[in-house]
Amino acid sequence: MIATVMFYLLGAVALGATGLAIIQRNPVYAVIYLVKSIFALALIFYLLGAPLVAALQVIVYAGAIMVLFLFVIMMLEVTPTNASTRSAPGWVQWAPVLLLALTLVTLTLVLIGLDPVTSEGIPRWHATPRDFGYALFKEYALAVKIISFQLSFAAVGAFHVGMTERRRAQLEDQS
Amino acid sequence: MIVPLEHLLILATLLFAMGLGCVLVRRNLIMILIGVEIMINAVGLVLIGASAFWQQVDGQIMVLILMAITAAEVAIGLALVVYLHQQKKSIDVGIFDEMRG
Amino acid sequence: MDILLTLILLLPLAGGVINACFGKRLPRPVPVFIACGSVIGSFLAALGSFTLATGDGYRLVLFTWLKSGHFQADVGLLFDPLAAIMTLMVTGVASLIHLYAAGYMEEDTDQVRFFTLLNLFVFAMLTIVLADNLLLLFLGWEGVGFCSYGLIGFWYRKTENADAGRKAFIVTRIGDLFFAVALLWLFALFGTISIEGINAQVAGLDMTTVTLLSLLLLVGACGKSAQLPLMSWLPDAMAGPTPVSALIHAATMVTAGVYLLCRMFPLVSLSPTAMAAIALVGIATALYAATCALAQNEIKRVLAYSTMSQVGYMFLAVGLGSVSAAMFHLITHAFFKALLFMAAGCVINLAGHENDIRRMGGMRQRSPLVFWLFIAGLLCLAGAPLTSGFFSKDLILATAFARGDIFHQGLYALGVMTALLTSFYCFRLAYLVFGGDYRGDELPHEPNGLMVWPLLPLALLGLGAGLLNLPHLFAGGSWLSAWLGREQDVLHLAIATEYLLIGTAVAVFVLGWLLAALRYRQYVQRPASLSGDFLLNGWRADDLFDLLLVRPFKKIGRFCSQGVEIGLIEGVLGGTVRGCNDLGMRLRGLGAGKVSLYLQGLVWGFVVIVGWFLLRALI
Amino acid sequence: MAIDFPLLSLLLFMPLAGALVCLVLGMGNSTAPRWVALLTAAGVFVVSLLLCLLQTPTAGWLFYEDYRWIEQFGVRYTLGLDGLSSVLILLTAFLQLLAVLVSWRQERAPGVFFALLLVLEMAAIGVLLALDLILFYLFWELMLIPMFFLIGVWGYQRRFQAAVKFFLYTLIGSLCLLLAVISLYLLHGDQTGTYTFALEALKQTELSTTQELIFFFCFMAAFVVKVPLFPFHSWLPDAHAEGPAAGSVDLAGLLLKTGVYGMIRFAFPLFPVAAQKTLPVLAGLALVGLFYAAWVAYQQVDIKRIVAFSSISHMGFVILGLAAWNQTAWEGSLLLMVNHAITTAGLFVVVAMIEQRTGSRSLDQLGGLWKSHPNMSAFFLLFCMASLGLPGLANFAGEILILIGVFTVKPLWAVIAVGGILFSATYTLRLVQGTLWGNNCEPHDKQDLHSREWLVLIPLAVLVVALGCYPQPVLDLLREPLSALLLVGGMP
Repeated sequence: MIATVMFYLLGAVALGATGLAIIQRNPVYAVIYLVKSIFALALIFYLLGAPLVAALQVIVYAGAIMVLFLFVIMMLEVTPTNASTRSAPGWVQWAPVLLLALTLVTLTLVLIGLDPVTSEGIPRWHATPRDFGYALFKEYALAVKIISFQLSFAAVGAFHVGMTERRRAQLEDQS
Repeated sequence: MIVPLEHLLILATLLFAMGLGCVLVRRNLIMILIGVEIMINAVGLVLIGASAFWQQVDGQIMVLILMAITAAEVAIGLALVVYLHQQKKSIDVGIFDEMRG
Repeated sequence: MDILLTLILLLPLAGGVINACFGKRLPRPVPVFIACGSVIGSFLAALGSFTLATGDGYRLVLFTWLKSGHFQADVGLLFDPLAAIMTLMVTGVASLIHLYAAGYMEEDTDQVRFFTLLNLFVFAMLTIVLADNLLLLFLGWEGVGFCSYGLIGFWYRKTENADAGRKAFIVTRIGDLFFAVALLWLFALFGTISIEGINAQVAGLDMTTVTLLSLLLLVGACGKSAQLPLMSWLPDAMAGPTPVSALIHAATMVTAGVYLLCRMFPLVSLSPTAMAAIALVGIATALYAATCALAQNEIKRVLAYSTMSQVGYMFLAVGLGSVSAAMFHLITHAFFKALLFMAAGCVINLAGHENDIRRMGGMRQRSPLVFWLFIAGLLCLAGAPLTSGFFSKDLILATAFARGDIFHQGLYALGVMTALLTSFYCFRLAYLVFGGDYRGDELPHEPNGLMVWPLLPLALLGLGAGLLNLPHLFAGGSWLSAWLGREQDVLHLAIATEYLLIGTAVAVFVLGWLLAALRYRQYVQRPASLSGDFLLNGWRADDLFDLLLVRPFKKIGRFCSQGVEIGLIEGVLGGTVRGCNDLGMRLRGLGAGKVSLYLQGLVWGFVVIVGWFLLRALI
Repeated sequence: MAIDFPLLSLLLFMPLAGALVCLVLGMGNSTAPRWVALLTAAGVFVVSLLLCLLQTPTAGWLFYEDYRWIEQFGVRYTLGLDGLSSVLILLTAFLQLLAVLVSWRQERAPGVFFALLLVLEMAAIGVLLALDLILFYLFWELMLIPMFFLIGVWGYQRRFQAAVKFFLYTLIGSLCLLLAVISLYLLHGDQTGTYTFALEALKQTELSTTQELIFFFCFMAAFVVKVPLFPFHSWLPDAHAEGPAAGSVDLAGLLLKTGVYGMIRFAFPLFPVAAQKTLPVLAGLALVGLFYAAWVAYQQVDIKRIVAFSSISHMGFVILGLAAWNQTAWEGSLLLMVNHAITTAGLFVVVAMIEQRTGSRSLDQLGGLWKSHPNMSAFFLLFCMASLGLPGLANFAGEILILIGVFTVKPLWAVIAVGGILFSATYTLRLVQGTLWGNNCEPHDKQDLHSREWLVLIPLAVLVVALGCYPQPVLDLLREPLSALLLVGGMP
C-alpha cells in the first residue's frame, strides 16, 4: 500500500522536476533539477524491485554523468547571457513541439489502452543480487565485455575530441 | 500489486515526451544532451517496470547496459560540445549548419 | 468556244502572272504591251463569245477547286446575258484604261508592279462576273479587294496612300464577312453554292430566312460598292493613281455590289423588306454622297462622291426590282465615269499635278480637247437630256414613280433632289476647273497622246450609250431589258406622265446648272464655313467610325495584350514561378542543417505511421 | 500492297544516321555538316514523296511495321502509315529541307546544330508514325530536346528563358500524357489480362464516362499545349521570338502539327465519349483564341511575335474545325494545318531575311522595304496575303472548308469565326504596312534575294499558290483516313 502511494508521489516528483529542468534558461539549474528527477526515479526503481540498479542510478547518473555535465558547463562558462542569443524558447517554438508531445502521449495511451493483457499490475517482487549477478556475468557476459570496450573507446574518443588546438599543435610538433 | 503497469508506462511516456520536447525546442547543445538523458531515463523506467512485471532480471541488466552506454555517449557528446565551443565560441545549434542544403 | 470563254479569264491572269514573275527582267515597254495586250485580247474573246450568252446562259466547268464531303466548288464559268454584258463592259473599259495607263505611268519606275496588279484586278473582276458559284465569286470579290489595296497604296512611300489602301481593304472586308456568312448559310440550306442552283431553289424558303439572307448579301454589296454605312473608304481611295480610280472606283469594282445583287436577284426579290432596305440604302447613299460632293475641293474626290451617289442610284434600281435599270445605269455610268476620271487625270497633269480645284481654273484654254471630253462626261453625269446618263437615271426615277405608293413616291422625290444636287456639283466642278483664269502657279504638264485618245471612244459611248435601252417614247426598243430577258422592267406609262417625268428631269438639270452658274461663274475665295466643313469631311463619318469602331478595337487589343497577355497569363505564370521559388526557399529552409527540425520531422513521421496503424487497428 | 522492305523504319532512322554523321564530321569542319544535313533531308523528302505517291485513297494502313520490343511490358515497335500521316510527313520533310537551307550559314557549332535539326525531324516523323503509345510518347518527348537546345543555344538574347518556358510548358503537358497512358495500360490489362500499349487494343478498353473524361483531359493537356490552344499559348511567342529562323520554321511546321495529329489519332479515338462531351469547350477556347490572338497580334511591335500570334489564331481555326466533328470541317482543319505550316514557314523565313538586312524586327524601325528589296517584299506580301486568307492562296481553302463544316453543325460558331477573318486582316495589313510600305528604313544590306534564298522561297510560294488553287490531291489523301477516324468517334 505504502509502496503504491510512494510510487505516485515519486512519479509526481520526477515529472515535476523534469518539467522544471527542461524549461530552465540556465543549464546549471537544469542539471540540478534533473538530478532531483533521477533520485526520484532511483527510488521508483527500488520500489520495483531493482535495488542495485537504483543504487547505480544514483552513483552513475547523478554522481558521474550529471557531474560531468556540471564540469563542462562550468568550463565553458555557459550562462544565459552568452549561451545563445535567444536562449529561452518562446511559445512559438514550444507550441508545435507540445502538440507533437501531446500527440505522442495520446497515441501511447491509446496503444496502452488497447492491450487488455497489461491490466494486471506489477507484482511485489525484487531481484536478488544473486540472480542479478548470474544473469549479468553468465547470460550477458559478452554484452558486458562489449560495453567495457565501448567505454574505453569512448574515453579515448573524448580525449581526442576534447583536445585543445594548442595541445594538438604540441603533439604534432613532437611527432 | 504495487501499481498497474499502465500507470508506469504513462509515467515513462510523459517523461519521454518531456525529454523529446527538450531536444526539439532547446537550442543549447547542453540542454539537448540533457533532453537525451531524460529520454533514456524514461526508457530505463520502462525496462525496470517490465522486469518487475515479468519477474525477470533481464530488464535490469538492460538498464545497466543502458547506463554504461549513456556514460559513453555523454562523454563523447560533451567532448564534442567542448570541441564545438572551441571552434565557434558558442554552443547554439543554430550556428552549426554547414550541412545546409 | 470554250477556249474563247476561258481566254477571257485566262489572258489577264496570264498577263499578270508573267509580269509578276518576269516583268522586271523584260525590257521596258514589253510588260506594258503584255498587260494591254492581254486585256484587249480578253475583250476580243468576250466579243467573240458574246453569242454564247442566250437564254439561261452557257456553263463551262474548268476543274474542281475544292471538294469535301457534300461540298463542291468548281472553277466554273456561267456566261449568261447578264454576265456577257458585264464582261463586255469590264473588258472594254479596262482595255481603254490600260491604254490610258500606259501613257499615264510612262515615267513611273515601278510600272511592272502597276500593270501586274491592274491585270490581276481585271482577272479578279472578271471572275466575279463569270463565276458560276458563290465561292469562285468570292475569290474574285476578295481578289479585287487585294488588288485595289495594292493599287490605292501604289505610291507606298507616302504613308497616307498606304493607309488609304489599308482602309479600303479592311472596310470592304467587313462587308465581305457578311457575304461569307450568306454563302455559308446558302450552302447549309441548299447543299450547293452554284448560283443557278440556289436561284432555282429559293422559292421554297420561308420569308425570314430570305430576308436575312438578302440583308447579308446587301451588306456585302455595300462594302464593295461603298454604300452607307461602309462608304468611307472610297473618297480616301483617290490616293491611288488616276487610272486606278477610273478602273476600280468608277467602272468596275464599286459596281460589283450591284452586280452581286442582280446575280442573286431571284433570291433578293423574294423579300419585300430586303428590297425596301436596298432601295433605302441606295437613295440614302445617293443623297449623302451628293451633298458631300458639293463641298469637295479635290477634283478626284468630287468624282469619288459622285460615283458613290450614282452607285446609290443603281442600288435604288435593284431595290425597285428593275435589274435592267440597274444594269443600264451601271454600264452608262462605267463609260462616263471612267471618262471623267481619266479626263480628270489629264486636267491634273495640265494643272501641273495639282489636285485642288481652287487652284485650277482656265483649263479650257490649256487644252480645249480635254475640256470637251470632260464636259461630255459631266453632262452625262448631270443627266443632260439625250445623254446616256439622262436615259439611265430617268429610267430608275420613272420606275420609282411608276410604283405609285407613297414609299416609292418619296424615293422618287429624293431621287429628283439628288439629281438636282448632281447637276449643281457637276457644273460647280466645270466652272471652277475650266472657267475663269488659272489661279495656280504650276507649269502645265502636257498629257501625252495615249492619255487622250482612249477618252474619245469613251466619250462617244458615254454620250450614245442611251441607245442600249432607249425607251419607247424615243422610238427605242429597250434592247437591254430584252437581252437580259427582263421585259417586265420595261415601263408602260401614260404619255403625259412620261412627258411630265422627262420635263422634271430636264428642269432639274437646268435648275442645277443655273444655280451653279450663279454661284461659281465668278470665282470667289470663300472662307471655310461650318456646314461646308461638315460636308467636306463626309458628314464626319470617319470620326464617327473612329469613335465607334477603331478606338474600341484598339482598346480591346491593348486590353488583351497588356491586361490579359502580360497581366493575367504572364502574371499567373510568374506567380506560379514565384510560388515555386518561395516554396523551394522554404523547403530549403527546412533542410538548413537544423538538427532539431530533422528530429521533429522524424518524430512526426513516426507519429503518423503509428497513428495510421492505430487507425487500421481501431477500424 | 505489301512491301517487305521496312520503308518506315528507313524513313525514321535516316535522319538519325544523318545526325550522327553530322556530329562526327562537325568536329573541326564547318561545311561538311550542312551538306550531310541537306542530303539527309533531301533523302527523307524523296522517300516521303514516294510514300505519298504510292498512296491509294483507302482507309487502311498502307505500310505497317510491327516488331517485338520490350516484351515484359507489352511495348511493341509498331509503325503505321496512312494518308493522314503521309501528308504530314511529307510536310515535315519538306519544311525540314527548307530549314536546313535557311540555316545554311550557321557559324556556331554547325555540326551539333544540324544534328539537332535532324533529330527533331526524326522525332516528328516518329510521332506521326508510331502506333504504340509508349513509342509515341518516346518520340513525343524526343521532339522537346532538340528544340530546347535549338532555342536555348542558337537563339537571341532572352533565349534561355524562352527555352525553359517552352520546355516546362510542354513537359508538364507530356507528363499528364504519360500518366494517362500508363493508367490506361494498367486498366486495360486488368480488364482483358493482356498488357499492351497498342493503340488498336486500347481503343477497346471499357471505361466509365468519368474515367474517359480524366484520361481525355490528361491526353489533351499534352496536345493542347503543343497546338497551342488559347490559354496555354504563352510559350509560343517567346519561343518564336527568341529562337533561330530554322527553329521557328520547325515550331510552326512540325511541332504545332503534332498536337493536332495527337488529338485526332489518339485522344479522340481512344475516348470518343469524352471527346464528344468536351467539343463545345474546345470550340469555345478555339474561338476565344482566334480573336484573342488576333487582337494581341495587332498590338505587337516585333514582327516575329506578330507572326507567332497569327499562328495561334490560325491554330484556333484548326481546333474549331476539329470541334465541328464532320468530314468537311476535318478535311479543312488538316488542310489549313498544312497550308498554315507552309505560309507561316514562309513568313518566318522572310522575317529572318528582313532582320538579316536591317538588323531590326521592330515595326517602329522598319518600313519601305519594297523600295530596296522588291523581290523579298513581294514574297512577304504573298505570304501575308495567304495568311490573311485571300481566296486562291493556301490558307483560304482550309478556312472555307472549316467554316462550311462548322456552319452545317453550329452556325453560330461559324458566324463568330468569320468575324475572326476580319481581325486577321487588321494585323496582317499592319505587318505589311510597317515593313514594306512607308519610307523610314535604311537597310544596311542592299542585296535583294540571293540564289539560296530564291531556292527557299520559290517552292514555298509555288506551294502557297498551288494549294490555294488546287488542294484536291491533299484532300484526296486525307479523305479516307479522316472518315475512318470520324466513324470511330461516332457522329454526335
